[in-house]
Amino acid sequence: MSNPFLELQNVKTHFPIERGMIFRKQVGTVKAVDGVSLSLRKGEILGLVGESGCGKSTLGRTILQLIPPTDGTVILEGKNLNRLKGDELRYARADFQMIFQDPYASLNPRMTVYDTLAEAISTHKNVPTGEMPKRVSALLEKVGMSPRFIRKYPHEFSGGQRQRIAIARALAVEPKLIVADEPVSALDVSIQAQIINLLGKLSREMQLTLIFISHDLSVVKHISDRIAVMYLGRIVELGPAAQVFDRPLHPYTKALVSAIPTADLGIGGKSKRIILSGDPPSPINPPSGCPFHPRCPFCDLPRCATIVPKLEPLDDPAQTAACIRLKEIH
Amino acid sequence: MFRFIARRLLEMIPVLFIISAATFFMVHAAPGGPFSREKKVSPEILKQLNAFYGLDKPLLQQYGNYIWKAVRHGDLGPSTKYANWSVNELIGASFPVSLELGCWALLVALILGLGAGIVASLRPNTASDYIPMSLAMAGICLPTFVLGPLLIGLFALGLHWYNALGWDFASDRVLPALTLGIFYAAYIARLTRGGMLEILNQDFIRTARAKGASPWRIVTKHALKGGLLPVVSFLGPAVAGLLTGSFVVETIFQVPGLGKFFVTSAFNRDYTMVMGTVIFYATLIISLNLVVDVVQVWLNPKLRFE
Amino acid sequence: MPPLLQVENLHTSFHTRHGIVRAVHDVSFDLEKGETLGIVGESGSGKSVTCYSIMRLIPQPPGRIEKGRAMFGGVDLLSCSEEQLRKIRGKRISMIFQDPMTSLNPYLKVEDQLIEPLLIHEEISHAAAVKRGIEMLDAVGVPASAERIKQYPHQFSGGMRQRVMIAMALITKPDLLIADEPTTALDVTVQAQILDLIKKMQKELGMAVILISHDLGVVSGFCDRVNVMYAGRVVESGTMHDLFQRTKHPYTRALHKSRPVFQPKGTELYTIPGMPPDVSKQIVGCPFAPRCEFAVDYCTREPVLLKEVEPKHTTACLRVQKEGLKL
Amino acid sequence: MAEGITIQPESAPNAAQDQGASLWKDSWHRLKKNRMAVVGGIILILLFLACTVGLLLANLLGYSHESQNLILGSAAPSWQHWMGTDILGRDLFVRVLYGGRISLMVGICATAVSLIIGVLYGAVSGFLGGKVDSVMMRIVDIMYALPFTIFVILLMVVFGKKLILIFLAIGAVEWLTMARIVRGQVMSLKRQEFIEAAQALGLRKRRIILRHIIPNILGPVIVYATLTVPGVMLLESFISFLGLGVQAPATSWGVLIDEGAKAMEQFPWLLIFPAGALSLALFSLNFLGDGLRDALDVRASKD
Repeated sequence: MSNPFLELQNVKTHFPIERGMIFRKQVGTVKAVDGVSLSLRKGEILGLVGESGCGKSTLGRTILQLIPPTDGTVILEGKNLNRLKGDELRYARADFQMIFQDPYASLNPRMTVYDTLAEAISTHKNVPTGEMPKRVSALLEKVGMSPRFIRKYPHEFSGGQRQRIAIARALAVEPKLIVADEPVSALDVSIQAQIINLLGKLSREMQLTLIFISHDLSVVKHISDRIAVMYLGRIVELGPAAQVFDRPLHPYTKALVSAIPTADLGIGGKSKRIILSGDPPSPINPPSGCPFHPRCPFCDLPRCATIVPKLEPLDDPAQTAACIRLKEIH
Repeated sequence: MFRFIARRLLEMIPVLFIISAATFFMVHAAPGGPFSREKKVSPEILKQLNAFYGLDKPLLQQYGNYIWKAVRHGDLGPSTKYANWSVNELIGASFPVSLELGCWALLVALILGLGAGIVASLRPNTASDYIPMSLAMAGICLPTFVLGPLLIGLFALGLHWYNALGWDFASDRVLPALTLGIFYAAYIARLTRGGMLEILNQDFIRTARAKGASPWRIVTKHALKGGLLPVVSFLGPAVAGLLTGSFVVETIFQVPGLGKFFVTSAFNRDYTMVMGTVIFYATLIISLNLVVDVVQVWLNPKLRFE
Repeated sequence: MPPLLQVENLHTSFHTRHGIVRAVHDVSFDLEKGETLGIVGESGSGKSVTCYSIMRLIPQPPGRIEKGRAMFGGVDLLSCSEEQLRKIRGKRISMIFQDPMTSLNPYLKVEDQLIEPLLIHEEISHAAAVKRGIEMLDAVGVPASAERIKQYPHQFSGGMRQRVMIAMALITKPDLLIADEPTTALDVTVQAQILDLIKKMQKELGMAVILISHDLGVVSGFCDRVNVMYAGRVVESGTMHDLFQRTKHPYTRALHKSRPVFQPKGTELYTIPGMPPDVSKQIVGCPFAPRCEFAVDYCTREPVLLKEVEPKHTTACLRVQKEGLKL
Repeated sequence: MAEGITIQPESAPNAAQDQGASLWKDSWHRLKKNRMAVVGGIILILLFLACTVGLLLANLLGYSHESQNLILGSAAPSWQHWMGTDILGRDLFVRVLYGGRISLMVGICATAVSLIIGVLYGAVSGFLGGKVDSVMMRIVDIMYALPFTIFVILLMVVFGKKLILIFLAIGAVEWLTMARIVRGQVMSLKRQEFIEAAQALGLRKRRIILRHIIPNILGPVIVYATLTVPGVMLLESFISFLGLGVQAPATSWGVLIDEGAKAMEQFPWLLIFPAGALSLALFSLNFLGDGLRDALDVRASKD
């Protein structure tokens, strides 16, 4: 893996908190993303998991240059995306697209399916007018929808269908990287499975690199090659999906796994449940040292409150976790 | 909270400066002057008049003098139209009348408006909604200069309950207060209904019903605070309008209030009076908006920490 | 002794511009004292409307309870007077809701909302009520309760607000708690806390609980009995064990199978083809038939009724009832 | 959300209806069901026709808003003169039609002026955001603190009583609220995911504004414009009441009402007919505006 497809180097995204009407002064900083390094190979699916406020959506938008990073670099196929400006960046956007959480808000309610998709196609390509309907129909079929819906408006579709249209829009520019921000959490269980299957199939067929963001570990586990767990702007665990799920290393991941409500009657008792106390703290004033230490059942003061842990492997170099007591608790 | 009010009061100063400057230069930019109408004035006297009122000096200096006197002594200068009257005296004599009339009208507006709005919101799309709301619509669509003569025709000339004109007896307050108040009442009724309906559809009203709260308790305890927020923000400019009097109502009922100066001072090019009324009105409306903001923060605890 | 709550033939519909939406269609169930009942279904299955109907909390109009009875302590909740109902709401039956952000009144202090059920239903002084409120906050695990009771809802996190909701619902020690998706809007790690809390409070107060959820997993570790709902009807009802080990309805099976947790990695996730039916149209036969892999021709023709096929285990699947189909 | 509280009947796509119905069509159907709004709309059309075509016909038949008949004086309504005649013996019906034409024109033109200023100002402020936005909104706040009557009167006194000045003066006052509304809408639209999606696609800013923002703020703008027209007409009548409006022999409803109010005791029809006409127009506009608000599902936005 000499040249990764996508590489993040120490990416930080901070938001100033400002007060005052005209003369603003900064009164604080939200450290939404606070030093994330990652590399993905082509065609890989990364699951990005965390609770609300952990910065996973901000990280996704930072990668796609929808929010400028405060620090660090995002390199896609050797190209530093942070350096791109204006039209350069607009043209580069053909390579990376986004799928949003709320299919009810992510489609322009005043545009038909055809208008939405044709606009996306023609943004980066010159397509003869006569050929456009064919292209749009082909896109719809690719996401499993009948082309006869082409003249309909978003409000005439169910949530699952809308999410398919949103996926078709992202595919229209033939991107290499897609960030999907909670693409199934607004959908019913049975529809979730359909969308996950679709995304998995598309990424295999088109060699798409996919970053799948979700708060639900069980959803992510199925589709991802690797899983990254985020807590307060940092990655606390990174590893192959099945391994992270079956043998979590970081205490926070352990809690997440055990918090999945299971209908495990007859399947056999799982390891005992860890129920975390307290709420996720706010990213405005994150705790010192390991950000998880105030809620951690394995916390050892004062060490955990002073040392900022780095991602380290336990035995398998592919699975790493950011916990200074990693060796002690296993 | 204290700092918030203090900051807002400080902000008022530059705003008043901007307003006074804008008005001053706009008034003086217009061709003609306060004495150009009285044709018989000889150039000699005109010159003296201009000198007396300081109108012969450069504009910037005039403005400087004006502001200096206003800030230093609170003196808004002599009226150029009413000889021997200062602007302060004119406002001081007429404002109490407008204030009294405004308060009565406000009372009318609040009682009728809130009552009709709340009643309408309790059973939307039924007769108890349509009837008060149609009346409110009528109140909005009837200009005061139609409503005033109508009320006079009915209650003064027809039934002889009240005097048609004047401001001498307690009973003289009724018709002008109604005329002025009904428009605002209609507006408040519509705002109240809208605000209450929005709140009554919220999840927390369902929670209150699940607790076994009675409809009366739900309205008074759970809905009113939030439902009245739109009314409160409307009341800032509305109260300023009510208290400074209405030209139409004052003319129809012959009430010696402040409202007429808003019209006559501009007609007469009474520079100082124009400035005086503008500054007076602006101060009033800014202060009232501050009061409105304070009340809103009091009603809506979410704002308290921002 | 009669059950605590007995719902019979409940029909609820919404009269909209697009026609009559039959949200709940002929639902019956019993609930014993202290029992825990789960109601599971996807959105639009009528699971919440069932419970809102029992409390008469659906907006009317456009909602309308067309038929049915809900006997509770000798009173039919669906036909009693508003006043009688108000004496039961918040006193003997309490409710908590999905979204703790919007279910608490943002304009009132937590204290005023928390002790309101006491003030409405009991002869109690304000001071005594506040004392009970603080005790209740302690019981549900709100730290620094004496200070926090003076605060406003927006000063609480989502999890803490749901704790306040629970304290408010249980402050009158009701006989029945209806929890409508109490964890859906919360973070994963907080969900577990809240479910544990409800369980703990149930043990302490001995009340019955109806837990509404779209997630079989949430219900599984929690309930004595579960009703699975689809298109406004109960399609299967039984113990958790019955439902998973001896599933008697294809929809339950499909719901269970489509949970990603259970599926081996790398395979396609199991999906139910098609979409739920439009309940504003009359449905003949089994509502699930068009999406069902076991459907045969009579499934779309014959009327469907819930029947007991094993002791205390009922199903609405015609093929299971007639042919003893094994799923 | 608990189902049943928000009811969205799942309308299964019907194979026979592959042609979609836009939100505009939906709104149109909703509007047609609102009886008061439909009645308001029809009355408005009739009034409009009467004041244009009707006036022309009357002129052809020899009735004019100018021709006086001093001997006749103020006569009560009759078959000859449907609304009677004024003190100078002019036919009131024709004068009401003529005044209506001016009043409606002022209403529409002044609203258009306020619309153009308000939409541009609000859209720029909302779209740019940040410091520019807070400065621009402060300016609006300051202008709200000015007693506008003084300025309208000054304008009229200084520059003469021209019709075009009435448009400008009223438009210059009414745009403030429009700017606030548009800004609020743009701000909330900017946060919508479909705008973010358009940015992620790499669309040009101009295209995002034209294709994605403007069509979505059109609803509130239409509603507010409809509700502004009656306000503007009231203002015009107020200005006329001050004697600053259109000048004789031209007339407007405001002028007619002013004249009527003065002669109310002897010749009540002189007040009743023009006041009735104005109130009818205001009623219709308000009902139409309310209906549009419900049909376009525009929430009252306050910020």
